[in-house]
This record gives sequence, structure tokens and C-alpha cells, in this order.
Amino acid sequence: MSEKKVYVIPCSGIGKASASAGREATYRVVEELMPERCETLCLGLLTTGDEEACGKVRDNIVVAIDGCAKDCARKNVEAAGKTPEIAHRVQDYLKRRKDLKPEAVLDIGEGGRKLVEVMSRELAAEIEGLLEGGD
Amino acid sequence: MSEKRKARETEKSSQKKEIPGGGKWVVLPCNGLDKEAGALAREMALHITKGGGNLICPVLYGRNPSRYECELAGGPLLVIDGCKTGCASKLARERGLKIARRLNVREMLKEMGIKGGKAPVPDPDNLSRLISSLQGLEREWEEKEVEPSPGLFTSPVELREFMMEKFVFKVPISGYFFNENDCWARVEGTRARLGVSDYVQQSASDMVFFEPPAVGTEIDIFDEAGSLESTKTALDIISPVSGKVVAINDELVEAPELINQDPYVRGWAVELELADFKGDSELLMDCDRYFSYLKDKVEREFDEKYGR
Amino acid sequence: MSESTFMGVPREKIPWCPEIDYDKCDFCMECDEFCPHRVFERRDDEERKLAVAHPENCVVFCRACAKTCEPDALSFPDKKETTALIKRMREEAGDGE
Amino acid sequence: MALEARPKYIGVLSCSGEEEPEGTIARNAVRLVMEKYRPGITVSLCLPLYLAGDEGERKFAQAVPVIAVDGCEKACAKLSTEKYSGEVRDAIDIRALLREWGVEDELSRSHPGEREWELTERVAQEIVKKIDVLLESGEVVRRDEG
Repeated sequence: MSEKKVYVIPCSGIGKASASAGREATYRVVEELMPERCETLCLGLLTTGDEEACGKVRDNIVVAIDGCAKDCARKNVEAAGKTPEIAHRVQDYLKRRKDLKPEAVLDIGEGGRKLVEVMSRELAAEIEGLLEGGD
Repeated sequence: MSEKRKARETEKSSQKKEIPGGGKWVVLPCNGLDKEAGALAREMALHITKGGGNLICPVLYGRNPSRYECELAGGPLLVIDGCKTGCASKLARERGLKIARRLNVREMLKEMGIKGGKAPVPDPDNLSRLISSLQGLEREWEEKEVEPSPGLFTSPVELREFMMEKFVFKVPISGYFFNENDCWARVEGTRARLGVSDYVQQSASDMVFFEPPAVGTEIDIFDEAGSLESTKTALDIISPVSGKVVAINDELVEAPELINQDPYVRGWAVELELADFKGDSELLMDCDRYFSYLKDKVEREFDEKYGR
Repeated sequence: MSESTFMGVPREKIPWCPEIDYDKCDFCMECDEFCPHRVFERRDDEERKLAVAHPENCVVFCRACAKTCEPDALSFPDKKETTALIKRMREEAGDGE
Repeated sequence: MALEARPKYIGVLSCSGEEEPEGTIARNAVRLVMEKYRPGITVSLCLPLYLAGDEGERKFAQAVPVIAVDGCEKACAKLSTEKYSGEVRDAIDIRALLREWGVEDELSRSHPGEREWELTERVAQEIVKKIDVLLESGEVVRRDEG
């Protein structure tokens, strides 16, 4: 089995509640659901071109989670020289669960928290599938 | 023209034989156990599929989406909702299905001046009146696929912009007409494409649904021409012009975020064959006027936002 | 163009806003939760717990709140009549510049 | 509506800081400042958008004074502004601040509790001080005064 790490990287999305939801789902995956395989990484390090961070991204598996269609997470990962193995937008989950809209940036509210639960479980399952598929 | 059409129709009827269900409607109705309107929706679905086509059970489909893959590929999807809750439409949207036509029994009843009952028992009179109003539905889908205008709306669109805080608002330089609901019509010849402005896109934030009107619908000026839902709100596209829907942007149904990425070109929603553009245009703003109108409006909004 | 106008006509002259049918309304407040323009107002202490308090805030030709109304208690003026009225007022004012 | 020579806004840029608790404090403190303490004058900038977006974010950062709020010494917010836009007017390093304040607690990046929020409020006040310096010097003008 591959010993590569999985870096789940959300957008920093300072102005959007959906980005807050993406970040919270990331924490749920890397800290609670799959802590032994997954880590996160500051997206800002990729924007500044930090060598160590860009290297980590290139040598491992990357999941990009974006809070809007500007796709900052995916694009910054790509700028570091890596195509993410998995890239999702929070809106893709919302399209299926539109009753679960995150409310505000600082507090995503009840619906937002449910969305985080849905997202993180689906993400974990998807990452597991990817790891089992081998590489 | 008529020959062309005939050719197209023969082409279609030959295609028809090869698709399961005979190319008739694939009907997804309300399951009909809550109110009379729902029960009527169910009865109508049974009636429509009597002569062919396929019926999708909403409960089974909800539990097992792959069950109906084959049927759904067999023809245009007709969704029949009982009431405003629109469970059948919601189910279709959740599964990413393309809705070709939608009926809402409560609205149909309302138009006929009938009040539906609370018990889920279909009144036979109501049912027969509904069914007789369906005449023409059989043929309707055959006429559905109108080509989006070939050769039109292909020229590049130049934009000008102004900045407020860090937000940049863009407006085309020419060729577009706006109403005060911030919806645009791009007019070329007798056709117009409709959409919403960059301002709508920015204030509503990320779009997650586009619900188009049915092809063939006659739209009056200021009528709804489809609706949008974003992560923040829901809104109608309020048509700046009158005409008949000849095409919808299928790409937008799949990817409503095109409105955020490119509100004036790839984010178009609906194409109309114009009915009275000269009359309509009296009530519209051209690009220059919309630019200054919008600038004023945005300034006012920011002042209000910060209580100044 | 300082005070609120719609198509050059003073907003308060355009009779466009939702009307609540109190026989149908079940005060679920979905419409109020939906509308970002604060057209409705909740009246917790009154029998009619919801009112159209700020009709002038309603966006002319927008009917989006009616879609959220399960009991179908919201109605709007006729669009054609409203359009005709706006046209007439614009003509009277010598085009709404 | 003539172009005002003096800027009417201050851009505040938080590091994205997903990895570190100080990053979460940075993001939340910036949000508090723009929503609660200095609304209308503070505009938050989005760091990864410098690279991913069109020129809007960069242009704006060039047009207004920028305060960078970084979680740690890697100073992504400050460095990325310098890389994509220009000088920062002022900068905060939260890890250094916490050291100065003698904070040694184990902090959470994902579940900020009472302690984290208390520190977030203190950092927000540090940002407010820097904003007020710019306002008092007259370098930035409020829109209603302009």
C-alpha cells in the first residue's frame, strides 16, 4: 500500500460561509475521520511559493476543497505543479442538499454543520476508495 | 421552411423507434398520498403513459436511483407536481435530471377556478377537466428541439467596469438591454438571449440551481423566464423582453456557476424569438444608461450598508 | 434620482407588493425568512402575526416570495396592468429622465 | 463621484492558516474587525485569490494601504502581498504576539473555544489600533467625510 500522505487543502475563503464549511469539513476529515493518513496544509504557503510546502504537495496525494467557482484551492495547488487527485466545490454538495445552506462566515449554523457532516463523510469514503485503488 | 421541418420530423420519428418507451414522455409524478392535487398528479401520470412512454415511481427512484436509468434515457422528462412543495421537481433536480416540461396540478386547478380538496382522493370531474387540458402535450415534445440560433451571439463582448470597495462591477459596452431588475437581453436580429447582470451574480453569490422555463413558452415583458438559486438566495429571471422561448442554455442547467464566471456570455439562460422588441425597448436601458444606473445603485447600497 | 424610483417613476406610485390572504396564511414565516428586502414584518402580539409593512421595499415584478408559500396565500397585482401603468406615468412625466 | 485621491478603505489580509491555531485566530480576528469593530472601512482580502483570481484582488491591494495579519513567522500574508501587489503598510505576527503576552496554552485550530476566542478578540483590537493610526493620520478617509 502506498505510504503517501493525503493533503486535504481547503480554500482560505475569508469572505464566504461556504468556504468556512469547506474548511470545517477538512478538519473533520483530517482530525477525526482519517487522522492517520490525512493532513492539511496552509494554502497561503502555496501562494507565496514556499518550497517545502510545494514539495509536499507534488510528492503526495492532494484533495482540493473550494468554497466558490473561483477555485482558489485547486488553482494554487496547480500553480505548485500538481493536479489534485480530487477537487470539489462546496456548491457541488449544495446542489444535492440545498436545504443545508451555511449561514455566515463565523458561524455556519445548523444547516451548515449538517452539510459539513455530509461532505466529510463522502470525502472520507472517496479518499478511502482512492487509496484502495492503489497508485 | 416547411420542407425543412418535415425532414426534421421524419428524422425524429425514425429516431423514435430506436429508443425504449417509444420516445414518449418519461413521467415523474408526485406520489399522490397527501392531498387531492397529489392524487390527481398520479392519475394524470397514469393517463399520459397509457399509450406509451414510461412512468417513474418517485419512492422507488428516491431509494434506488439506478433502477430507472434505462427509462430515463428513453425520452424527455415530464414532471408532475401536486402542490407547491414540488417534491417531484426537487427529486429530479437532486438527481441532476433535465426537466423538459413541468406541470403543477394545483396551479392548473387554480387557473380553472377549482379548489383542490385536502383528502388524497381524485375527484373524477376534476380529473377529466385536467386531462382535456393536456391536449397537445403528446405532440409538444416533438417540436421541442429548436436549434439555438446558428451564427448569432458569437461576437466577443467588450465590457467596461467600475470599482466599489474591492468589488469590480462589469457592464457590456453595447448590444445589451437591461431592465431595473438587473436582467439583460442581448438582442440580435429577431432573437434575444436573456441573463442576469454581473451585479446580480455578485450580490446573490454562488449559483447552485437554474430552473429553465419550458421551450415553447410565451413570455411577456417582465414575466419570469426561469429562476435561479444561489448559496444566499433565490431569484427569478425577470424578462426584459417579450417572445417565445426557443432554446435554453443546457450548459447552465448542468453548471449554474457559469453565471458567476461569465454572466454576460456563457451564463446566458434563455433564448427568445422576439415578439415586440420595439415596444419593449421603450421600457429598457441601454448599456450606458444601465452603467450609470448601476453605479448609483451600488453607491447607495454601500451607504445604506454602513448607515451613512 | 435621489429617492427611490423604478423606471423613472417614483416607487411609491407603483402599487406592486404582495397581498396576504389571511384565510390561507398559516404564519409559517417562510416568506419573511426568504425576502431580503424586509417587505414583511412579524407581529408576534397580534392575531395576524405577519403584515406587509414596507410595500415600497418590494422589488417591482419580483414574485419570488410567493414561491415559498405552501398555503398559496400571497398574491400580486396583474403584471400587464402594472406595466401599462408605468408606461402611462412615464409618458405623463415626459419620459422618466 | 469624482475620484478621491485619498483611499477610502483599508485592506486587511489574513493568512489562510489552515494548519495552525494561530491561522484560525488570524482569520476570525480579521472577520471580527470587518463585521463588528471597523465595518465600512475595512475590506478583507483573500490571499489565494491573488494567484487564482483575475486582477481585481491585486489591483485593489495596490490602491489601498494593506495590513497583513499572519499567524506565524512564515508570514504568507505579508510575503504574498509583496509578491503580487506591493508593500504592506503594517503587519502582525500572531505567534510573536502570543509569546509577548506569555500565552503558552495548547490551542485548537478546528474547534476554537473560550480561550481561543478571547485571544481572537485581543488580536482584533491590535488590528483596530493599526487601522486607527491610518485614520488619524488622515491617510485614509471615511467615505462620508470625503
